[in-house]
Amino acid sequence: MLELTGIIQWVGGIVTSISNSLGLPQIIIDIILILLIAVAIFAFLMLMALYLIWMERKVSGHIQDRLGPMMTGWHGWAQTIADALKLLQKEDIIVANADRKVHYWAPIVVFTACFAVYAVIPFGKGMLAADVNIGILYILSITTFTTLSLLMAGWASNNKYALLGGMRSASQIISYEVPLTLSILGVVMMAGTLSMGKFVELQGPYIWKWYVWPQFIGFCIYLIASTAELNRTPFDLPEAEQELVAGFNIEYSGMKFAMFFLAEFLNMFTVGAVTTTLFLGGWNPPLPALAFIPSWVWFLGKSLFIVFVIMWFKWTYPRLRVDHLLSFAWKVLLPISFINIILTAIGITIF
Amino acid sequence: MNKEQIENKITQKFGSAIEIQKTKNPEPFIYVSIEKYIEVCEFLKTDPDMCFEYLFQLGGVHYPDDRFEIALTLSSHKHKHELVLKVKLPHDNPKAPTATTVWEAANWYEREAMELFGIQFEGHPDPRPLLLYDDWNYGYPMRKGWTGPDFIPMPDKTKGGDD
Amino acid sequence: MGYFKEFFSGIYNLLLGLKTTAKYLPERAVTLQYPKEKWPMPERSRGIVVLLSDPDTGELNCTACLLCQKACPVAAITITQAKNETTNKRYPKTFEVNNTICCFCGLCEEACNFDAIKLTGLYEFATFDKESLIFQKEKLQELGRNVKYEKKRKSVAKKPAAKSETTETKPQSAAPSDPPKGEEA
Amino acid sequence: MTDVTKNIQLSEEEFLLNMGPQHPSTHGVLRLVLKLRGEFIEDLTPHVGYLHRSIEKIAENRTYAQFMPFTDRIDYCASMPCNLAWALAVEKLAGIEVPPRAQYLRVLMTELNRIASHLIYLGVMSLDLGAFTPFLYTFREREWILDLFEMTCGQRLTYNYMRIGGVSRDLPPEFYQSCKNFTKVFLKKVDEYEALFTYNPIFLTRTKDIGILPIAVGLEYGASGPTIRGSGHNWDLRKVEPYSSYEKFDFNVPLGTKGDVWDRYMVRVQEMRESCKIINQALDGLPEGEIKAKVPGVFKPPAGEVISRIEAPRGEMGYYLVSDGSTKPYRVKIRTASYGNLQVLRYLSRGWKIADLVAIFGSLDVVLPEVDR
Repeated sequence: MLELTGIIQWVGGIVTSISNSLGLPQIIIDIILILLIAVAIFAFLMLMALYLIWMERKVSGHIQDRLGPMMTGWHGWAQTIADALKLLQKEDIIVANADRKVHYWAPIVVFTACFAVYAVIPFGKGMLAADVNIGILYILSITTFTTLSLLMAGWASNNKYALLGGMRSASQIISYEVPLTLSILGVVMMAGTLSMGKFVELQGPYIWKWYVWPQFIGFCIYLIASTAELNRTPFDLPEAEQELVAGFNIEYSGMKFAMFFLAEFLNMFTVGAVTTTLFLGGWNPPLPALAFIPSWVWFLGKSLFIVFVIMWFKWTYPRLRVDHLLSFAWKVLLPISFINIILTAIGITIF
Repeated sequence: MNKEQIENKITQKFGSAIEIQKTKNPEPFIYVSIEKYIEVCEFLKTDPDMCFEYLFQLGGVHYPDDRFEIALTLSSHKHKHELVLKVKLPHDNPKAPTATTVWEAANWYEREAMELFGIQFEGHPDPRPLLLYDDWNYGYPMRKGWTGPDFIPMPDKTKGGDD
Repeated sequence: MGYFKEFFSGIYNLLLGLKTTAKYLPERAVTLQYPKEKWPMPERSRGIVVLLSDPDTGELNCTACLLCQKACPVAAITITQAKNETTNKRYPKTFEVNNTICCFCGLCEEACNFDAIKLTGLYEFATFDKESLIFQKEKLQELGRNVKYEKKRKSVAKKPAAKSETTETKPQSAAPSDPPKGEEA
Repeated sequence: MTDVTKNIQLSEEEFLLNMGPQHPSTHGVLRLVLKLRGEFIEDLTPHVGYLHRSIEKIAENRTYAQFMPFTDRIDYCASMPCNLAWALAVEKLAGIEVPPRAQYLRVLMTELNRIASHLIYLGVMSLDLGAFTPFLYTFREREWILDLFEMTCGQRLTYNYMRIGGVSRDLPPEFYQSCKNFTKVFLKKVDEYEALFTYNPIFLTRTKDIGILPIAVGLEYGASGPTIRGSGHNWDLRKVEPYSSYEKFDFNVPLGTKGDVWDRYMVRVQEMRESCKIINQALDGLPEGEIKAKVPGVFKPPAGEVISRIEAPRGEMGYYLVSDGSTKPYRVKIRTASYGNLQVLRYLSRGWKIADLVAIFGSLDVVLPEVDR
């Protein structure tokens, strides 16, 4: 009853009937529907990002024996909104001799990329914007845009710290892309599909059908590699506050900085969502008996748990050094993910 | 080695260049003439009985009648003894050879003495000012009687305004 | 073999770190929500300087002996002496504490032999202009009106310099009109 | 197809990076001009003096007692040792005998402050390496120490506790129990810090074999304290020339073996445990009696020159004091530990990466006001 599928179909039906009565051609109706979905997802994501920032503050605060924001509303729930309002009012500063166009486009690229990923994420039962049959490939290729935008930001800022940060991010993300993809390969081999919707269907309805059990190594590698992709501690070298001050986004202020910031948190949620879809059964409840809780609640819960784990990493570990980071990717994660693939292949052949 | 032994040994070696300052405090205070300064320093550092490998501090002092001295506190971690070595500098133009050739640690101490007291250390590898800001041109602040634009002397508060 | 040992000890220690931080996650915070909650300042806390008054008569204990003014390392105290013609007692005509330069070292309190000046645990005196941080006699007296204090032992001749600041000083009936003793003029 | 790369001259050039004066990991205001090749440091020039307050000049215009609050400001992370060194210098000059209770109180306070200072080191070091949480854990315990200080002398940072001839105040009655509790709880907390750090593989890769300081080089540059003890040089003034009745206490001097960042970290962690031991001994063996020797109100020490040296948390600190027999010191030269330790930085960091520079600089535990004074 709390499933949102009905509402979505109902809204879709209303739009279609109104458009039909107006005599609009089918293509316009489709565009309107797609726009509606996009706006809905966008609104959800903005809320999610604001909530995630608040969550990060709370998690870090409680881990560190303090409370985090407490002044704005109940336990400071409106703190991020206040911050966003502050950032909106700030002057947009572009340093002298910066590459103005690239400087301008960098936050837009990263924001667009992290938003575009959500087209193929199944939020719940019947809540998948586009069930393309190469969903996971789409996600992998779109998320790589982050590298581009960080490099753009680092290069265009005309700042040595930013340049070092951008260069670091390029080498880091490209290196970690390899074990990340290979770790997903195990799941793809087991499922025999690339579609995000299929992954979820195949993992239902029991908890032991989740891919996290046979693919535990892959799950760990995916979590580590995606933490590196997210530029979060212990892999936050492009930002590396103590070395590069703020790395690639050092010269960004106001709303552009906010876009980087929001994109970081949205990417974190993306990782949570993809991990949930690939390894934790998507929107499936662990047991069919628990299906009275709506599917999107399961999805959000699992995703937020993964996000929490990533935050937990951040507030526990120190940061790696850049050469250790790369050697960890190539010397530890890559061999293990190959072993994982081989084991998966053997497993598939035997069973 | 105790105080007397150190004093005797240095006096034997350098004779007239050394002048022992008699104080009641346990450290040996030794004056060395400026000509023999670096030679004595090298001896103090390398001699196996002295072995003053650690420069604790080096600082200038502006005595009355515009007399400048530098005081080096040395300590030997091997023999666990210490020594205060003092050099009287020429009156009109305080100048001394650099001790950085003996102890690297003297580098910053000498730079500090250079800018705060106006003592020149000849042959210093890096004679830039250390502590004061770049366009400081108000003289040498640690000299006695110095006043500068920001210098506020301690007001005399021993008397209250009487009614 | 060393490689695997290192690998697993690494994983163990990483998990140990996670356990440590997770332990504190549900624990109560140690911080205070400052404007709402406030830390009780200890008895000896050295905050703003106040002038103490005699609880019976309501007059200042200060006899304008200038000891605090002399002891102050930053010259934040300025006193003008005056003499009461009828009782032949000295009193401070003006008493100014410049809180912009006060370093809250407490030397004035130690120098005082008459329980006249005290550093209190008050600390919320932020303002927008420096002028209002220069406290005059009336303000200092007002601030010190309700401050409790232990009377110092007045037998200065017995212990010239040692400030016998034992915690359980017996309350002695020391009249503020006692003539100043042991004061270096 | 022609080879396009042939026509492009690939050239490397060093690039200068200005690190500081406002930079998160320069611990205050230090400016480092780095000459980089890629991320490797070819050369480094430290610029100090942004916090120069001319304390030495101020000393010449204050009486001996009045200068005590200023010594607090030399090293704000460890003010008690600065106080103590000044008191020792003046007492040595004037030949004042300090009562045993005061000596014990001085040891107690100095060791508490050593723990507080090492906690700052540990927290800031973790922050430099990118871990934020241990910083707040260490500051949580440091708050407890500061509460103890506030209980005793009324301030949390600028204690002004020592006096010429003793200390300013005796312990409050509730101090004993609170301090005992602290030492008991604190040892467990040190284990917790170690769980977060000591064998954490990320921490190990960041600190092991980084910034190795040979003993001879350290002595040459004037490094002292845990910086040189990390290299295995057994030199602790508390043992070598005990002051303030340190000879009555039983403690070990932790030593490193290699002299890398990890060794310096380990020395400090163990020093905190040793300090706990000293604090317990001082609390239990606290003698009764006066807390301050008799010092005349107008204090005029005889003319002369003295050196006082103590083992501050960061290393050897001391005053070279010249007196002309008046109420004010004639010349005070303040020797601080960070001054020597910072000079080593150039030697240590050449050839390492920026990330290592941050770790090395953190491990030296330099406090900038101490350098600039």
